[in-house]
Amino acid sequence: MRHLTETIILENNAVAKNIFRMTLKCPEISRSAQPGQFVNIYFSDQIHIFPRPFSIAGATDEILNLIYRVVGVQTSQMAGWKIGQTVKILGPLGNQFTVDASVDNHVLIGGGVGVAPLIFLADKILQGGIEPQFFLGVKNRDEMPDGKFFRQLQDFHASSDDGSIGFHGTVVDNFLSHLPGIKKSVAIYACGPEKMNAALAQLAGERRYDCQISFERLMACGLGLCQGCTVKKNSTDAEAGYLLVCKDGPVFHSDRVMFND
Amino acid sequence: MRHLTETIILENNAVAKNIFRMTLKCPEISRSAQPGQFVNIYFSDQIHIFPRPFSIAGATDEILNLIYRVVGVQTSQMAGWKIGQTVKILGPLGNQFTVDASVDNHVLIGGGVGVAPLIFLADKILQGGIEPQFFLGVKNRDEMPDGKFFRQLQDFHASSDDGSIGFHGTVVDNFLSHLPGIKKSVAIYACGPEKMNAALAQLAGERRYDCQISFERLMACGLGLCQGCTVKKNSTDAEAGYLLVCKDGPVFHSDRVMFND
Amino acid sequence: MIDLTTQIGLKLQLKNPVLTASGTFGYGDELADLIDLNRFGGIVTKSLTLHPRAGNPSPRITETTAGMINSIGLANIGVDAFIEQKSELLSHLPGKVIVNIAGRTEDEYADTLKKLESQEWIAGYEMNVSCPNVREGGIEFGAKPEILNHIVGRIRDLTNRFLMIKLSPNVTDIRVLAEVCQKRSADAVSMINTVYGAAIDIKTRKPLVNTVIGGLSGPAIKPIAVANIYKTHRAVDIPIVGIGGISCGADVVEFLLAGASAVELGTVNFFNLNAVAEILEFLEEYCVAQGIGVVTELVGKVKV
Amino acid sequence: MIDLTTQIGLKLQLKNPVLTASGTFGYGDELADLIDLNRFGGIVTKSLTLHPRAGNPSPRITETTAGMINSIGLANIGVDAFIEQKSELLSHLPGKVIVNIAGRTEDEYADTLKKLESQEWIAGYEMNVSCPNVREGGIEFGAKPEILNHIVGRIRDLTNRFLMIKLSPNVTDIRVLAEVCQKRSADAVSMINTVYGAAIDIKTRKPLVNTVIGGLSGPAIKPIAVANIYKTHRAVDIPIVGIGGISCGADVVEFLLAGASAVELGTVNFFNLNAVAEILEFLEEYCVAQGIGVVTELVGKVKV
Ligand SMILES: Cc1cc2nc3c(=O)[nH]c(=O)nc-3n(C[C@H](O)[C@H](O)[C@H](O)COP(=O)(O)OP(=O)(O)OC[C@H]3O[C@@H](n4cnc5c(N)ncnc54)[C@H](O)[C@@H]3O)c2cc1C
Ligand SMILES: Cc1cc2nc3c(=O)[nH]c(=O)nc-3n(C[C@H](O)[C@H](O)[C@H](O)COP(=O)(O)OP(=O)(O)OC[C@H]3O[C@@H](n4cnc5c(N)ncnc54)[C@H](O)[C@@H]3O)c2cc1C
Ligand SMILES: Cc1cc2nc3c(=O)[nH]c(=O)nc-3n(C[C@H](O)[C@H](O)[C@H](O)COP(=O)(O)O)c2cc1C
Ligand SMILES: Cc1cc2nc3c(=O)[nH]c(=O)nc-3n(C[C@H](O)[C@H](O)[C@H](O)COP(=O)(O)O)c2cc1C
Ligand code: FES
Ligand code: FES
Repeated sequence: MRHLTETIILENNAVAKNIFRMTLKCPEISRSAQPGQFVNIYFSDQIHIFPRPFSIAGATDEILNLIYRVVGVQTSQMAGWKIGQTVKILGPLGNQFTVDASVDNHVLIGGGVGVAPLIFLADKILQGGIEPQFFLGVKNRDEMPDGKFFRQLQDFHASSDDGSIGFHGTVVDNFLSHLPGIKKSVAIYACGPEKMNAALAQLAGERRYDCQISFERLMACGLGLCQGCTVKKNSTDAEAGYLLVCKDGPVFHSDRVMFND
Repeated sequence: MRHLTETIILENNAVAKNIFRMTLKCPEISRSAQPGQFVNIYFSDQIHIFPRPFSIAGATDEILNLIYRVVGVQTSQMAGWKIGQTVKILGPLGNQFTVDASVDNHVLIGGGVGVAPLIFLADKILQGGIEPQFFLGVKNRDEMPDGKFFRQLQDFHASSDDGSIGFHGTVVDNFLSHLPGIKKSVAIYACGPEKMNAALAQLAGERRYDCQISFERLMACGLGLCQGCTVKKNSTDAEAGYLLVCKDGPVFHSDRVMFND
Repeated sequence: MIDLTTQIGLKLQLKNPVLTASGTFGYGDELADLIDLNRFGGIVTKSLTLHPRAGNPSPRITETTAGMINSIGLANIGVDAFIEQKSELLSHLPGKVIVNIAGRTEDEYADTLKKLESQEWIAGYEMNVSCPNVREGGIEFGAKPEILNHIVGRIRDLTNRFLMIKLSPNVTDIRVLAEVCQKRSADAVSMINTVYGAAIDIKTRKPLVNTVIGGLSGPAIKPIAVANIYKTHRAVDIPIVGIGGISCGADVVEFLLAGASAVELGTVNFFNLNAVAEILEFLEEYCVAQGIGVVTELVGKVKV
Repeated sequence: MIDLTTQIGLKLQLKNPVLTASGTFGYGDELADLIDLNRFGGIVTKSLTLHPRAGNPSPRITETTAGMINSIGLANIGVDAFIEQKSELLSHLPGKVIVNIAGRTEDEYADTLKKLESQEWIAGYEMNVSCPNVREGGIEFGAKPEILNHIVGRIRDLTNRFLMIKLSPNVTDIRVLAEVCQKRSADAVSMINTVYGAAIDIKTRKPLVNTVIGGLSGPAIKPIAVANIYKTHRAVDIPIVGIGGISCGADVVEFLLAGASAVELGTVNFFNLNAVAEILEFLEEYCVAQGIGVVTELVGKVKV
């Protein structure tokens, strides 16, 4: 059940360079939130009119976590929000990652701030008594979130483009380098830049891995009203049509959609 | 000489209900400012794009005073500005009151926040060794600015529409009630609502008083660029044309312009 | 209590003058869990075409100063799927449902309408002859008086229900087109559809919507809507439904004063889901403050 | 150092592509003490008419969301007073001066221009056939191809100087009008003039500009300008000077990419006196970052 509510900020701190975590008190949303879903944040701003979507990075009882990177006007504003301030949010929105417990290896692959929904997903998988494998790639050491987020993970693998932390290379290369050790069935859950997603989708296609990817699109409504947030269906039919990231997604099985459409 | 500068707020306090005084450190402007002139305040706001004009309510060496009423978006913002914050302002703009020392009675008549330029003018007249007569009308006691602004004035007369402070009635009526005691030549300097201005202009016309009135108009530029802030010239010629409040004014002799055009 | 009932021509009575704008509220069923759909005087659906349409490729939307540009390209499920999937919910709304229709050809408009005629719960139609971001159809039907004359005449002959023509502001004189609608016995005109607009990403140098030029909407265009409504209200006798940039109750009053009999909420649905509730409350307060008992008294009452 | 020199057709070379827009910068002399006029590639004057004009009654301006509406009504001192009072300062500017002319009749345009021909320092003319807020003249010359054809032809015959026609967005297809200008050997077109807009005070119910409908300008209309420029750039070969809602350097780049060879700054002059300096700085930085040595390389380079 979706709710539009005024929530209160409990915490809002930098967890890496330009990356913040915001903790909100909002039981209406947190109680039903599932990994992969997102919330809309609304601003009282007539210049930049769209609400901004953020993946749910954690939900425990009354509390909702978001992890966001400061990239533009509204995220810059958010970085300045103080504890106790209210925020208008709507959620949970969108679909969710589905975890098939019969799969042997659950591999979570995040690029940059794409880590957000995967932290939540890792929590859920752990709760189910399964130990996920977690790959996180960042540009450099400065952009690696605080280690506490990954403390409970036994099987955590960092990488950075410049080698300043963890494996030197992309997160996909890091995953590839571990592949020989991974036996039996694999399910991938990914969220990151388009390029990473496309590379994973191709890999998953070749190896017939189940691969779920959380997409980002510019959104005007987040609710299926505007038809603005499309991703093209994977089909040989030129008229195949589109899916909506906000409503049919944000999580799609990689073989159902096109990349770089 | 006009200057566009970043100034620093030294004080910004309520002096009556919804009326604030802001003190700015800005020697470039304060040193050349004359009573009747105004400044533009600029906002970093793409929704409400016009700068806002405010009369100079006092200028002493490095310091500039403004007195403003909170009436809408930008003045509400201003009321929240903190000491030490910078403000982008341009001034001094417009013309000024002219004081003819040979006149016997200098009568300053203000309505509401129209008091602002008159406080500055009273200072100047006092400095010239002349004691002005000051009439100030407000809606009610709550809107009467702090008495300290008028402390040096021997000849100060308050009035209020509801009688809660001073004379019960309009400021024009209050002035009229004092007229019998006023001998010899009179110069009026006024700033207030259109209705007050029109009443004074008529009175001055009938009695042949010299009467200077400071006008308000919605301004887009404050600089004579847009031709938006017109007041109609007083003339029987229908094609008479207009004066610009920002450039030809804001102070006009009451017989040169039309009221309620 | 203020009387908010609004009559649009002879055939459409609304319990209040606030409708949704086509393409900004799905088919009316999208938000049933989030807001009380019954608050609206009526729901106008997304434009429907005879066959489903995939719409335009990405990117379809971009944010602009106080507005947005869209190039959705009339993506919709098609009239058959609409009837099949949406009748159930929509037929049970106490507010009126206006179905917006579009097409590539006159025949397509006609055929779409014929199918809809079977649905008794439909209160009327809004004909979209003003979509700025499709190759064929779209604004070409709404920019030339002769063409508009023909298509409105044809559609008028096919239905006795409320028929409203949605006009584009991207023309030299919208009044000429409104007059055509009146002559052809349309019950009302609605205006404005989006304004031609474009934006370019200076980093990638790519256009920010796929068709380069799309439709500008949102608060930025409100004065354009008011100007078109005012002009048209003085030129025709049929009622006008006002659209464009409305974000609050004061905007709605402004539209009514300019000459709109009712309004549609578009882009505001994206950034304020409470808009309709806030607007109805404002209308009540405004009427009380102004000593007006019936909201329709405001229509066209700008003092010139 | 980036080369900002800009050539507009054969006859006008500017040291940079940033001009002032008519009616938003007085006659060019208003701000000589406040900003360095030499920064501008050129100054475009307020519209001049044969005789002085008082302009429209109050209110003439109002603020709207991210913009403003004006109804100044071409208030100006007339061509004679202009020559008498303004030649001295303007003839000494290193930037080029473009005089904007307007009129009630074709004869008035012609007579105004003839008087200006005596002034050697004038680099060229911008013909305003698109003013939305005067009764006679104004947009009526710029909305119909036949009328535009005639007046541009007539004025073209009277001068060998740079002649640019300023077009209105309030038409069904601006390209048709730009093509007329090209055919009649105008050196360039400039666009857009203001967009029809209106606003009403809901308390007093009075229109917020005297003519009810005035001209909308400012950031709100930027996407409309970009769309018109893009469209026209693909339709004609003569250069386009872009106007409408520019407030910063990124906007100027967007206009160049869309197809403008130069730009004019209008409403921004009211709210940011440093705009030209900031824009020139941004252009330099942008060109350096993009590895471009000559700013004209950007013109029309949107990637479609
Ligand atoms: C389903 C979903 C979940 C998301 N989850 C997260 C998250 O958990 N953490 C996080 O940091 N970010 C997330 N994002 C991206 C986030 O919404 C944008 O970074 C944010 O909207 C930028 O707002 P801004 O005003 O700061 O930037 P703007 O000033 O609007 O833009 C800055 C840049 O960001 C791009 N951008 C703007 N909005 C979006 C968007 N919706 N999607 C992609 N790019 C955009 C713009 O194109 C521009 O290049 C998510 C996006 C989606 C669609
Ligand atoms: C030369 C001059 C000197 C002024 N001096 C002072 C002063 O010393 N102290 C003071 O409090 N105010 C003064 N004003 C008025 C002041 O500029 C406005 O109150 C202010 O601009 C309102 O801004 P806002 O954003 O808060 O209001 P808005 O939200 O813009 O508007 C609120 C209301 O105020 C009216 N308004 C807005 N701008 C103006 C304006 N420029 N002139 C008249 N009415 C306006 C609007 O029509 C509206 O009804 C002066 C105006 C002028 C022209
Ligand atoms: C995303 C989007 C999709 C739209 N789709 C349609 C449509 O399918 N049919 C139609 O007639 N108008 C459509 N419109 C136009 C709106 O109904 C409305 O006329 C316009 O947006 C102006 O109103 P606004 O500023 O309140 O949004 C669409 C507008 C937007 C923003
Ligand atoms: C107050 C004002 C006065 C104007 N006067 C004229 C004019 O006299 N002649 C003219 O051709 N355009 C005039 N314009 C139009 C501008 O030159 C410009 O085309 C328009 O404002 C759009 O640009 P902007 O959004 O940057 O302001 C005027 C605009 C404004 C705001
Ligand atoms: S963001 Fe509007 S439909 Fe997805
Ligand atoms: S405010 Fe622009 S000319 Fe006076």
